[in-house]
This record gives sequence, C-alpha cells and structure tokens, in this order.
Amino acid sequence: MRRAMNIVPGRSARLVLAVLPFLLIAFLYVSASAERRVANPNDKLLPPVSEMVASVTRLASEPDKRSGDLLFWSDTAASLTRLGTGFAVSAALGLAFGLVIGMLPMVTAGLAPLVAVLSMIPPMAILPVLFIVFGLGELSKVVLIVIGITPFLIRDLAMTVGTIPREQMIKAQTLGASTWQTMLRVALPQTMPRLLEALRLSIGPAFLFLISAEAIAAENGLGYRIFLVRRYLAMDTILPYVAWITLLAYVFDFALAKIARAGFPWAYVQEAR
Amino acid sequence: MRRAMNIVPGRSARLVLAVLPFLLIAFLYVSASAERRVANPNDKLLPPVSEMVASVTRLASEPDKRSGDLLFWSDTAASLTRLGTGFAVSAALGLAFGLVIGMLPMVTAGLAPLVAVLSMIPPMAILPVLFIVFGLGELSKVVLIVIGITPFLIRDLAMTVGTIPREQMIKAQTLGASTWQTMLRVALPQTMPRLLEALRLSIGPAFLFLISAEAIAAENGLGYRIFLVRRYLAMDTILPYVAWITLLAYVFDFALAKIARAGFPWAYVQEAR
Amino acid sequence: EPKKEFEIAWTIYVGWMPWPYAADSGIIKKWADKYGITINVTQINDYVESINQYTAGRFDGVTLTNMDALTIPAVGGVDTTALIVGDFSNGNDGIVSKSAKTVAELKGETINLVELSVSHYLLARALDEAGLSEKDVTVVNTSDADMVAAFKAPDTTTVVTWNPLLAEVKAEPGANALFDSAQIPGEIIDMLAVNTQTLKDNPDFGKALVGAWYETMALVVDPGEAGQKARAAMGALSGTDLAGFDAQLAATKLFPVPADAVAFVSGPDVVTTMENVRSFSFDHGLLGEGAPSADVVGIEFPGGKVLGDTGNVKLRFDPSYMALAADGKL
Amino acid sequence: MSAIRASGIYMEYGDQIVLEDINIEIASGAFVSVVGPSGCGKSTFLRMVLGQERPTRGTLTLDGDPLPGEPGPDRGVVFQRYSVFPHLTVAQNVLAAYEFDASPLLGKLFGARRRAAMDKAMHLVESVGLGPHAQKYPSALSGGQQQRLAIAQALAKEPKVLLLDEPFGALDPGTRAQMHALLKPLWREHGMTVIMVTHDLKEAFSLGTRVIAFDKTRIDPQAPGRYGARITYDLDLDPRSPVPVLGFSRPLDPVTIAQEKARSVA
Amino acid sequence: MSAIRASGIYMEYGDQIVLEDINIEIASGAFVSVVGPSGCGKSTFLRMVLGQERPTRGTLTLDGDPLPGEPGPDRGVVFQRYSVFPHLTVAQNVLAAYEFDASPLLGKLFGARRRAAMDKAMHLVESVGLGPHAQKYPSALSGGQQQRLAIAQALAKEPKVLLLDEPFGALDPGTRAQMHALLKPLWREHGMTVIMVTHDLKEAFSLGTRVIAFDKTRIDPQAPGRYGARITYDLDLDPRSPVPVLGFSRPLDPVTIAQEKARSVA
Ligand SMILES: Nc1ncnc2c1ncn2[C@@H]1O[C@H](COP(=O)(O)OP(=O)(O)OP(=O)(O)O)[C@@H](O)[C@H]1O
Ligand SMILES: Nc1ncnc2c1ncn2[C@@H]1O[C@H](COP(=O)(O)OP(=O)(O)OP(=O)(O)O)[C@@H](O)[C@H]1O
Ligand SMILES: [Mg+2]
Ligand SMILES: [Mg+2]
Repeated sequence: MRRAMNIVPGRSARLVLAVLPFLLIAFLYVSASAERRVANPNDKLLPPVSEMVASVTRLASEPDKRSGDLLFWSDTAASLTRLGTGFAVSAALGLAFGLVIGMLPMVTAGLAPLVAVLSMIPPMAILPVLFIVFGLGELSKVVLIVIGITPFLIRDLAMTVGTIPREQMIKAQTLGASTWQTMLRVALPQTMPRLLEALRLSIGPAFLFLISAEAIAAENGLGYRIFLVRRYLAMDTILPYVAWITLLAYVFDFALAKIARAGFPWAYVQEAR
Repeated sequence: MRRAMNIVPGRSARLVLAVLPFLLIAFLYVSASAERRVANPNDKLLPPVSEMVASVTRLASEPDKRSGDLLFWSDTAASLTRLGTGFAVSAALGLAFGLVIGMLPMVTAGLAPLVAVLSMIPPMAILPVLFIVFGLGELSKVVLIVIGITPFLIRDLAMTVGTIPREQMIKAQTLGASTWQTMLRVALPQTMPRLLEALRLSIGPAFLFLISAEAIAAENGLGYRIFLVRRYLAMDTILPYVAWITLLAYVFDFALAKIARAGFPWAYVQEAR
Repeated sequence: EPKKEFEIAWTIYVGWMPWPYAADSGIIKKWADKYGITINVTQINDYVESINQYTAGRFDGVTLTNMDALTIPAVGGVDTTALIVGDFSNGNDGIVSKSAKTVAELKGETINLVELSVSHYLLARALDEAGLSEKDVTVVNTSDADMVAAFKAPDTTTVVTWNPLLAEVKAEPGANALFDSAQIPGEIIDMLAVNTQTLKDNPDFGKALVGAWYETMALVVDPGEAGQKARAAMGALSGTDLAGFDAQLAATKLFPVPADAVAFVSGPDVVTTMENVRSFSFDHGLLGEGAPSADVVGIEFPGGKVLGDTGNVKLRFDPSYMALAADGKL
Repeated sequence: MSAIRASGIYMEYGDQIVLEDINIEIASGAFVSVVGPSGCGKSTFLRMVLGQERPTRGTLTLDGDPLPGEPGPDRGVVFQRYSVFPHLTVAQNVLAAYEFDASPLLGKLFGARRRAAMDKAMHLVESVGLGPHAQKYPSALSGGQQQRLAIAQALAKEPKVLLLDEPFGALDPGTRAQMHALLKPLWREHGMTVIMVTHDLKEAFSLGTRVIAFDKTRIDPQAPGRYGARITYDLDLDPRSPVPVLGFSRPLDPVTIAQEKARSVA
Repeated sequence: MSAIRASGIYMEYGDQIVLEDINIEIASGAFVSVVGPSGCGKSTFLRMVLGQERPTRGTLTLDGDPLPGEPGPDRGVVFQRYSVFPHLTVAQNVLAAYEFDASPLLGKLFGARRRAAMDKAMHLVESVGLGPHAQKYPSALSGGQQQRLAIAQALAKEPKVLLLDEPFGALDPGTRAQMHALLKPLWREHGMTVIMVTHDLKEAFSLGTRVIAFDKTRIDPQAPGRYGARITYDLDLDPRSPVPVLGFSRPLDPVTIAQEKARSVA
C-alpha cells in the first residue's frame, strides 16, 4: 500500500473526481425541486431546470420591451465593464502600494497601519459618504469594488515582498541596483505571480461588491437583475444568473491561473514535479 | 546617502509616521463637517464630533426603554458572539479542508474545483435559499459568515501546504511518518501561521458578512443598529458604530498578529532581522 | 393540517409597528393563550426577504402591501388571505424632486426608486394622471435603505419613496414634494396576510391575530398616556421617537376599529385598485414572464367576486375575521 | 538485507537526458561513494533510489523486489540542501524520528516515553556537536550546523539504506572527521547500505568500500542535453570482496566509447 | 584601493556572543582565506563586511572610512546558500549585473546595448561551465550549478572587495579547479580584495595570500553562548609581504589565552 499522500490520480480519474461533486449537487437540487413542486405546483423557490432554461433563453434572445436590448447580454456587458475597470484599478493600486510598503521600511511605518485600518472599514456602512464623494453613477460602482478588494491586495502583496529572501535584496545591491531598480527587477517580478493568485482570490469578493453596488443603484447589470427580480422571488432568473456569475468568475479564475503559469513558469516549478 | 530600502525608522519615528495619516484624515473630516454645517445647519451627513460623542454616550450609558439594555454594549456582544462563532467554525473548516486538499492529490482532484466554484458564488444572491435551509435565527448569520470566508481560507491554506518544500514531506516519510502523521506534524504546524495571517485578512470580510446578515434579519447587533438608523441618515450614530467596528477589527488583527509571532516564532525569523 | 405553533414576520413600517408592540407587551400571548396556541412574531429587516420567506413557507403570515401580496406569494402559488387590512397610505409614499416643480416637469428626468415596488406603482399612477408614461422618464433601481443618502448625492434629482425615508428626503434643502399617495387614496394598502390553507385548518390562528391587532390598535389611537407610551415604544422600535412616529401616523389612514376595515374591504374601491395594480404588475412582468394576460391569477373579493382566473384564485380579501371582531364575537 | 540493483535506468527531464542506461548492483552492507562533475545527475540518482522520482525507463530493485515507489523508513536521506523541519527545534527535529514510529495517532510522545526518546535524541544531537544549540530553531543555525542536524535525523532511524548527498560539504575538516567517526561504526554495526555523493575524493576513498563515478561519455555540442551521464568508473575497495585489492571492476567497454564518440561528432 | 580594518568587533545574538573582540587589518589586494569550525561565526563576519549586519560593538573601516552600512557594488558576494534570482534564467541572472548600472531607470537594456551586455554575460556563463544551461531557471539547476551561477554573477561587477562563503563547497574537484583558474587571474588583474570562507585547507592555502582561523578560545560548559570566537591563527603567505616566508603573524598573546582559560574555568 502506498501512502495516501503519494497516490496521484491519472488524467481521467482526475476528471471524474472533479465532476462527481457537481453531479451530486445537481442531483440534490433536482430532487429537492421536484419535491417542492409536488407540494406547491407554483413553487418559486427551487424551480425545475426546464423553467430556468426557458427564463434564460427568453432573457438572452428576446429583446426587452422597454429598451430593446437582449437583457442577459446587456446585463453581462455592463457588469463585466464595471468589474474589469475595478479589477484593473485595484490591481494597479495594490501592486504599487504593496511593493512600496513591502520594500521601504519608512513607508511601511507610515502606511501599513492605515491600510490595515482601512481594510477593516465595512464599505457598505459608509455608503452615504461614498455617494456624496463619487456620485451614484458608474464611478461609485467601480469605487466600491476598488475599496472592497484593494486593501486586501495591498496587504497581501506587501507580505509577499516581505518573504523574498533578504539575501536576494542584498545580492541586488551588491550588483549595483538602486532601491528603485531592486523594486522593479527583483521585487516586482517575484510579486507578479502572487498578484495573480491574489486577484484569483479576489474574484469572489469583487463580484460580491459589484452585485452590492448594483443592488444599491443601477439600471442594468447582473446584480441589478438579481435584486430586481428578487421582488417577485423569480428564482428561475436568479439561479441561472448566479450560475452564470459563478461560471464567469470560474473562467476568470482559470484564465488567471493559466496566465500565471505561462507567464511565470519559474514560480510553479515545485508544482510541476 | 543610504538607499531608501535600507533606512529603517526608529521606534518613535515609526509611531509618528503611523499616527500622521490618521491625524490628517481626522483634520479633513472636521473641516468638511464644519463646512457642510455652514451651508446647512441641519446637515446630517457629516455630523461634528461632539454630536457623535453625545449619541454614542447615550447608547452606551442610558438603558433602552424597551429592553432595558445598554444598546451599544448589547449590540456589540451580540455581534461579537456571531462573529466569534463564525470565525471559529470557518477556521476549523478551512484548516481541515485546506490540509486535506493540500496534502492528498486524490482529494485535491475531487474537491479543489468544487471549492473554487463555491468560493465564486456570491452568497448575497442566494440568500432566500440559505434562509430556508438554515432558518432566520442566529444560525443563519453564522452560516453567512462561514460561507463568506471559508472558501478563501480553504484555498489559501491548500496553497500554503503546496508550498512546503517537497524535501520535507519526503524527509518525514523516511522518518517513518504516515500520511496522517505528516499532515499532523509537518503540514499542520507549518500552516498555522498562515492560518492566522489568512484569518487576519478575513476579519474585514467577516464583518461585512455579519453586517449584511444583521441588516436582513436580526433584532440586535452592530449591523442591525446601523441598518435601523440608516433610514434616518443618522450618521451621528452610524459613523461611531463604523469606527467602533473598525477598532474592534483592528484589535483582532493586532491580537492575531501577536499570537502568530508568539506562537510560531520560527515563521517570523526573517522579519526579526 | 391543524397545528399549535404559528410564525408571523413583520418589517419596520409605521402601519406594522403595532405587531412588535403587541408581542412585547404580551397582547399576542394573551390572545394566543385564549385559543390555546402559540404565535411567534419575528422581525425581518429586509422587507422583500420577509415576503420571500413567507412565500417559501417559513412563515404562516407576513406584513405586506396589496401589490406585493399579489406579485410575490399569490403569483408564487401560495394561496394568501388578506386577514387584517390595517391601513392605507395617505401621504406615506411620495415623489420628491430637486429639479422639477410638478409631475409634468419630470419628463426626461432620471428617477431613483425601488423598482417594482409600490413606489414604482405610485410613479406610474402620477405620470398617468399628468398625461405622461414611464417611457418619458428613466428609472434607476435604488435600494430603500440607501435612498436618503442617494438623494444627497449631487447627481440625484428625483426620488420616489416612503416614510420615514420620505420625511428625511423632504427635509433636504431645495426638495419639492410633487405627488404623494394622498392623491390616490386607498390604493396602497398595508395588511397582514396569512396562508389561506393554514387559516382554513386553524381558524383560531386568525381569531387570535385579529383579536390582538384590534386591542393594540385601540392603544395606537389612544390620545391618553397609555397610548402615548405605546406609540413612543413603537417609535423607538422603528428607530425614531414619539414625535417622529406620530408624524408618520398622520400620513397613514388607519382603520382603528374593525368595522371600518370591513367596510373598506367590502367596498367597490378595492376592486378598482386591484384592477390597477394587476395591470401595472402585468405590464412590468410581475405576474410571471410567461403570463398571457393579467388574468392568470385570480383575486377574490368579499361576496364571491373574482378578478381573473376563477380556477386559480390565490389572493383573497376576506373580512370575515375582522367582522368577528367588529361583532365582538372573539 | 538491502541489496540494490539498477537495470537499464534512464532519467529524462523533457528533452534533456540526465542519466542514460545505468546498470549497477550494490551489495547489501556496501558503502558506495558516488563522485562526478557538478550537474551530471548524482542527486537525481539518489532521488530515484529514495523513491522520490521514478526512472523514465528501466527498473530498480531492492533485494530483488521492485523498489517501493515512495520513500519509507527503510531508506534514510540527507539532502544536498538542508531539509530539516523549520518549525521544530534541533532537539525536536531528531525527536520526531522516534515519535512517528511510537505514536501512530498523534506522532507525539508524552511523559516517560517522551523522556526516554528525548534522551536518545539528545544523545544524537550531542554526538553531532549540536548540544549547545538543542533549543534553537534551524533558522538560527549556521549552514554546517543545519547539515549536521539533518545527519542526526537520518541516523536516528538506523535505516537499511542511507542516502547521503554531499553530507559533509559544509563542514570544516575537524567537524568532518568527527562526522566520519560517527558514521563509520554505525554503518558497520547495523549493516546499512550507504550511498554517499561527495566531491572530496579523499573522503570517497577513505569511507567507501566502492567508488563509482558518473560522467557523460558523449557530448553533442549542438544539443548538450542529448546524451546523459553513465557510470564511467567503478572501483571496488572492499577487502572482503572477491578481488580484495583496489581495482577497477566493470569499466565501460572501450569499443563502445569510441563508437559513441564517433557518433556524437557526426 | 580597498583595505579593510576591523577594530574591537563584537557580534552578539541576544545572549549568545558569536564574535568577540575581532581586530584585523586586511591589505588592499589581499586574498584572505578564512577557516574555522562550523558555527564559529565565519559567515557572520562576512555579513558584517558586506554591510548586511552591524557589529554590536567596534568599528569596521574601508580605506580608513567607516564601512558603508549597506551593501553596494563595491563589495560582491557569493552566499553560502545559493541566492540567485529565481525568476531570471541563468543568462538573465548574470545580465542583470550589467543592466543595473547601465539603465538607471528601467534596470533593463534593449537593442544593441543589450546584445553587447549579453555577450559579456554569456562569456561569463560559459566560463563557469553553464553555457548549455543558459536558458534554464535556477530551480532546474543542480546545487553546484547554482553556486557557479552565483560566482559568475558576483564576478560580473568586478567588485573591489569580493566576499565568498564556501563558494566551491558543492563542486567536484574538476569543476573546482576550473573555478580556481577563473578566479585567480581576475583577482590579480583587478587588484580585488578577496575574503573567502572555506573548509578545504588545501584550497585555503593554495589560493590565499593569507589564512586566518576563527575559533573559540574559551568555553564555559554551563553557558556555551557566553564566549565568542576570535582570530586564533593568522598566517601570511604573501611572497611580497615584509616577511616573505610562510609564517605566523600576530598570533594571540599566549598570556592572554592562559588568563582567559583560567577565567572560563572559574
Ligand atoms: N526539474 C528539472 N528540470 C529540468 N532539468 C533538471 C531538473 N532537475 C535537475 N535537472 C537537470 O538534471 C541534471 C542533473 O541534476 P542533479 O541535481 O542530479 O546534478 P548533481 O550531479 O547532483 O550535481 P551537483 O553536484 O552540482 O549537485 C542537471 O543538469 C540539471 O540541470
Ligand atoms: N539569527 C540568529 N540568531 C541566533 N543565533 C544565530 C543567528 N544567526 C546565526 N547564529 C549563530 O551564530 C553562530 C555563527 O553562525 P555563522 O553562520 O556565522 O557560522 P559559520 O561559521 O558560518 O558556520 P558554518 O561553517 O557552519 O557555515 C552559530 O552558532 C549560529 O547558531
Ligand atoms: Mg546534487
Ligand atoms: Mg557559514
């Protein structure tokens, strides 16, 4: 008998194992849905798959009466634009501040406590102030995402910079590197893989903040639709939208994982073995 | 001139630097508040500090007419109980699943994709289903916190286990360790510091989920009070509550950081230099 | 099937604050004991969530408006009875603008409101009366909890909302109240709805609720010290004080005695109102996206009159329990 | 009994062939010194015997049975790069070797049993000269001190096969001699089979009963990864062996070398 | 010019005194071999000269001026544990040494200047025998290969002072000789001051113009950390030195040793 830790599944076993829990969940859902339908034929909480398909098909292929848009796609486009902008801004801020805080003890002393405190403020609770400063338009939605995930990125990346062996920083200096060059050529590239990993971990929260922002004030977007139809418990729309968000998020996650491995192979050597 | 990266502030300089940005923010607030009061003497958005103090003093020292409680303290107690339970459950789940997923390739294949997908589901969007399954009592509030932060913990800890050098796992096996023993004596202790770090990063999100849960169904708690007075835009209560939440969160953060350094000195050797 | 323990949910709104007061002060327990049952009163902060939970079967009764009773539980196949009609909004809902002075001036404006709520309905009615339609404005769905703050944002010009948010919004410098529910009296009805099947199986549940309600209502309208104390407690529960609560009450047409409510429910205006509501709901897709016409769900009124599909009656206005109270038969 | 036999072993990383057609039989109880230029695949060979990596071709047997494809307590190792547990102190690092066996559930000993095991561990710690540092974490140790700790750890299990990858490389001559003095009697008493990679030829010859050298026999200048290393020399020093004199045993067939040189130039 | 002088240097980690009252003058252009038992503080001494750590007492000067308290391009280093950049290939690791200087803003060269620098870098890479591995990341290198890469990197800057911590420890004799042959002429041509820690006495004597030994002169068995290491031997081998014969220069005063032994026993 080999030790459990040494048993590595093959390609196909891996696939089967990955799919199994999802099948289980699907099965549970279908039976729970059927059960509720028996009790109440109009039950809205767990609609059967057929209704969800119908509902999504309609949203995705029939133009809306009011705006003429295909709602499913226009919602997706609006949300992804906000999310993409928020992500890009957060990544840039997180990387810049994370590097500077991680590298320069003076800046660490000045900013690390501030960032720690800022990361603890629940953004939802100070929305009124945010509205006044950033208005109610697209900007405030992007800002909510940025406020939501940037402190995490900054703290995580500053920590990552801190774990680069001191010997490397010293080595760079003996090779004549200035602080700026050390940051650019030693710290930055070694932080990039972790940035991508941290972004992966932030996808969930980013969607959460996006949805919250869209629930608070919006005219379109995935979160807007979910909260709008919640007014009549249209789970046949909500659940597919949630599934779609999850799928989108998972695709991003997967893409970021692939990009990280393609762009920074040296960071994943251990994994490859 | 020394390189910026080598300039380490002394004890007192560090303190001054840390306090500076907070003073700046306080100053900005006070002047913005005064300005708004000049324009509108009844402005509620940025109340002067005196009003906030008065409001908190009332909540913290005058018993509520209805229940006889000191609301500020009973809210804090209720919220901290929920938060503490949620945190404890999440930490236990995160550690257990993180270790198992990180150590056993078979489990990784089966559960890692599921956890990745679960971490992407925005919990706010499926609240109706959660409430039906877990009820509307204390349980569902704790569950929301757990659902909110556990996937992050699991993924982060599984990743951490993955970065333990293979040589150590091999070494443990040559010393006769079974999979279980390797997990217990090699992986677990080396994951603990990261668990504490991950918990630190989760404090913000945990409060966020707590507040959201309390805003939807609760009769007390910090989030409930904020939600309750929000309809009157009583920023003189909301802002102190937010500050209090932030302070509590920061204290936890600090405590976890200290515990980590005291309990796992070997993990912070690099830092000490 | 008959049972002994019942759950009702309430949310913070002036017309529903008697419920927590009745629970706190023991009135509910008194009446429940009288019928040998237990009634648990639970506060939910999120209004929609409370209705969703009722619809999903977690509660036997819930406080809601006539429109939401139609569009959520009734459309969701949960046969629902309007057991207690407590009041209608008489100025509690309104349109407030920083830019427009009349409803007609709203043309082309962006309006923040909770979409598909009674606010939306109020706006539709207001525009209708001014000869405009919803196409002439842009509505932005805005969460009720953030409405007051949203109105403070410089780029927000017009909101539709309800009390106590409405009072806060009106107090903003430069705000004009354009229209309110006093101009469409009786159309926004606040009530306690219960599951019809549960009620049928457990008439005592309905009797206990009605009994407790009207005992509490007596206190709400009592100008004396006991009434003031009760109203002060209700005000505190909703995050304000006696004065604030009284101001909200002033914009509410209460039915303090059961006979008034019976008369209102049995009158013809309710039918007209529900006709308006269901056509608004149908136009906005609230009756289910697949609904062929406003007739899919039947609404039953006293005397057997039914709007819509008689084979699928899911919302019933049933004054019989209130009538028992009016007749002193509880 | 712990005889190791490698037949037709190849190890390839992608395009690069590291080891090529390795055939060797190591008798039970032998002390084999492995030498060879840097990067020729010595550590790779040890990793395969350890069970950490599998050869891409060929078979490895231990006492005639296929080598277990995973590391185990029968084969101890000292890695080239220090691989002690950073979260355990020096004493705990060695103690762990006793604890895994004795406490299947917790991997931790308590009370009297712990004291007994700790005595054994401390004895080993002192014999590698780390007594004064027993309570330090590895990060506070010098390079050589860490390496000595790894040696103590590996010896604690008294494995049948001991794999050493430049174990004494970071030690000064004095400490090195001390380590030799520690290892040699243990090897003799327990009949361990030892495979030790070293760059110190004196050490290789003074400790080993057999010295084997790995090296590339052919090099294609255009594709340096195309040919792997082979065993180029194999010297048996054991006075108990059939030919009890120092001598080459089974050197590479010179014809083959010539042929291959010719091929690699072409 | 790069003469180093240490006066009254102490290094303490908490309670433990590692180095005690070190006084030494190293002439510009000297090649100093440092030997001593494992854990006596050789690496610590190098770290201080490098500017990575500050002595707890005493002063270090370079050509009479206090030693800059931070590392710089005037002092190159090869650490005992490999410290190459994991995110750069072998060629890029060496190239970086040229890039920092030539491109203050980006720390990166492009076009013709990059090709020129790359030629120099590749030359160095080949001279340490890593030509075939130029495109690999350090993680795919053997231990000795990584160490050679670190040597190439340090040599690229032609520093005034070169600090080597067991640079050849992981190399086989052949490669080691190659490295000696690479280092020696560079040292001579550029007049570098080299301080090299080694455990190979032969290497210490064959490369160095001066050999110094660190060791503890007193040991308190109750508190092993109480006394630190000192310079116990200092041999000048330079044929150009005032006494052009191999001989001890400035050994420890025997009276002092005796006094201290007595004290440590008391
Ligand atoms: N993961 C890997 N991917 C690609 N090549 C690798 C990998 N690991 C090792 N190699 C290559 O395999 C060859 C042999 O490596 P190994 O570590 O076995 O050498 P070694 O003989 O132990 O050298 P040293 O004496 O320097 O430690 C080297 O050329 C190295 O570049
Ligand atoms: N951070 C630290 N905290 C406490 N003690 C330390 C620390 N770093 C080093 N030491 C101690 O300082 C002493 C000298 O360490 P150093 O690394 O200089 O030894 P060395 O002479 O280079 O040994 P080796 O030849 O084994 O590399 C050792 O006893 C070590 O335990
Ligand atoms: Mg090796
Ligand atoms: Mg050292």
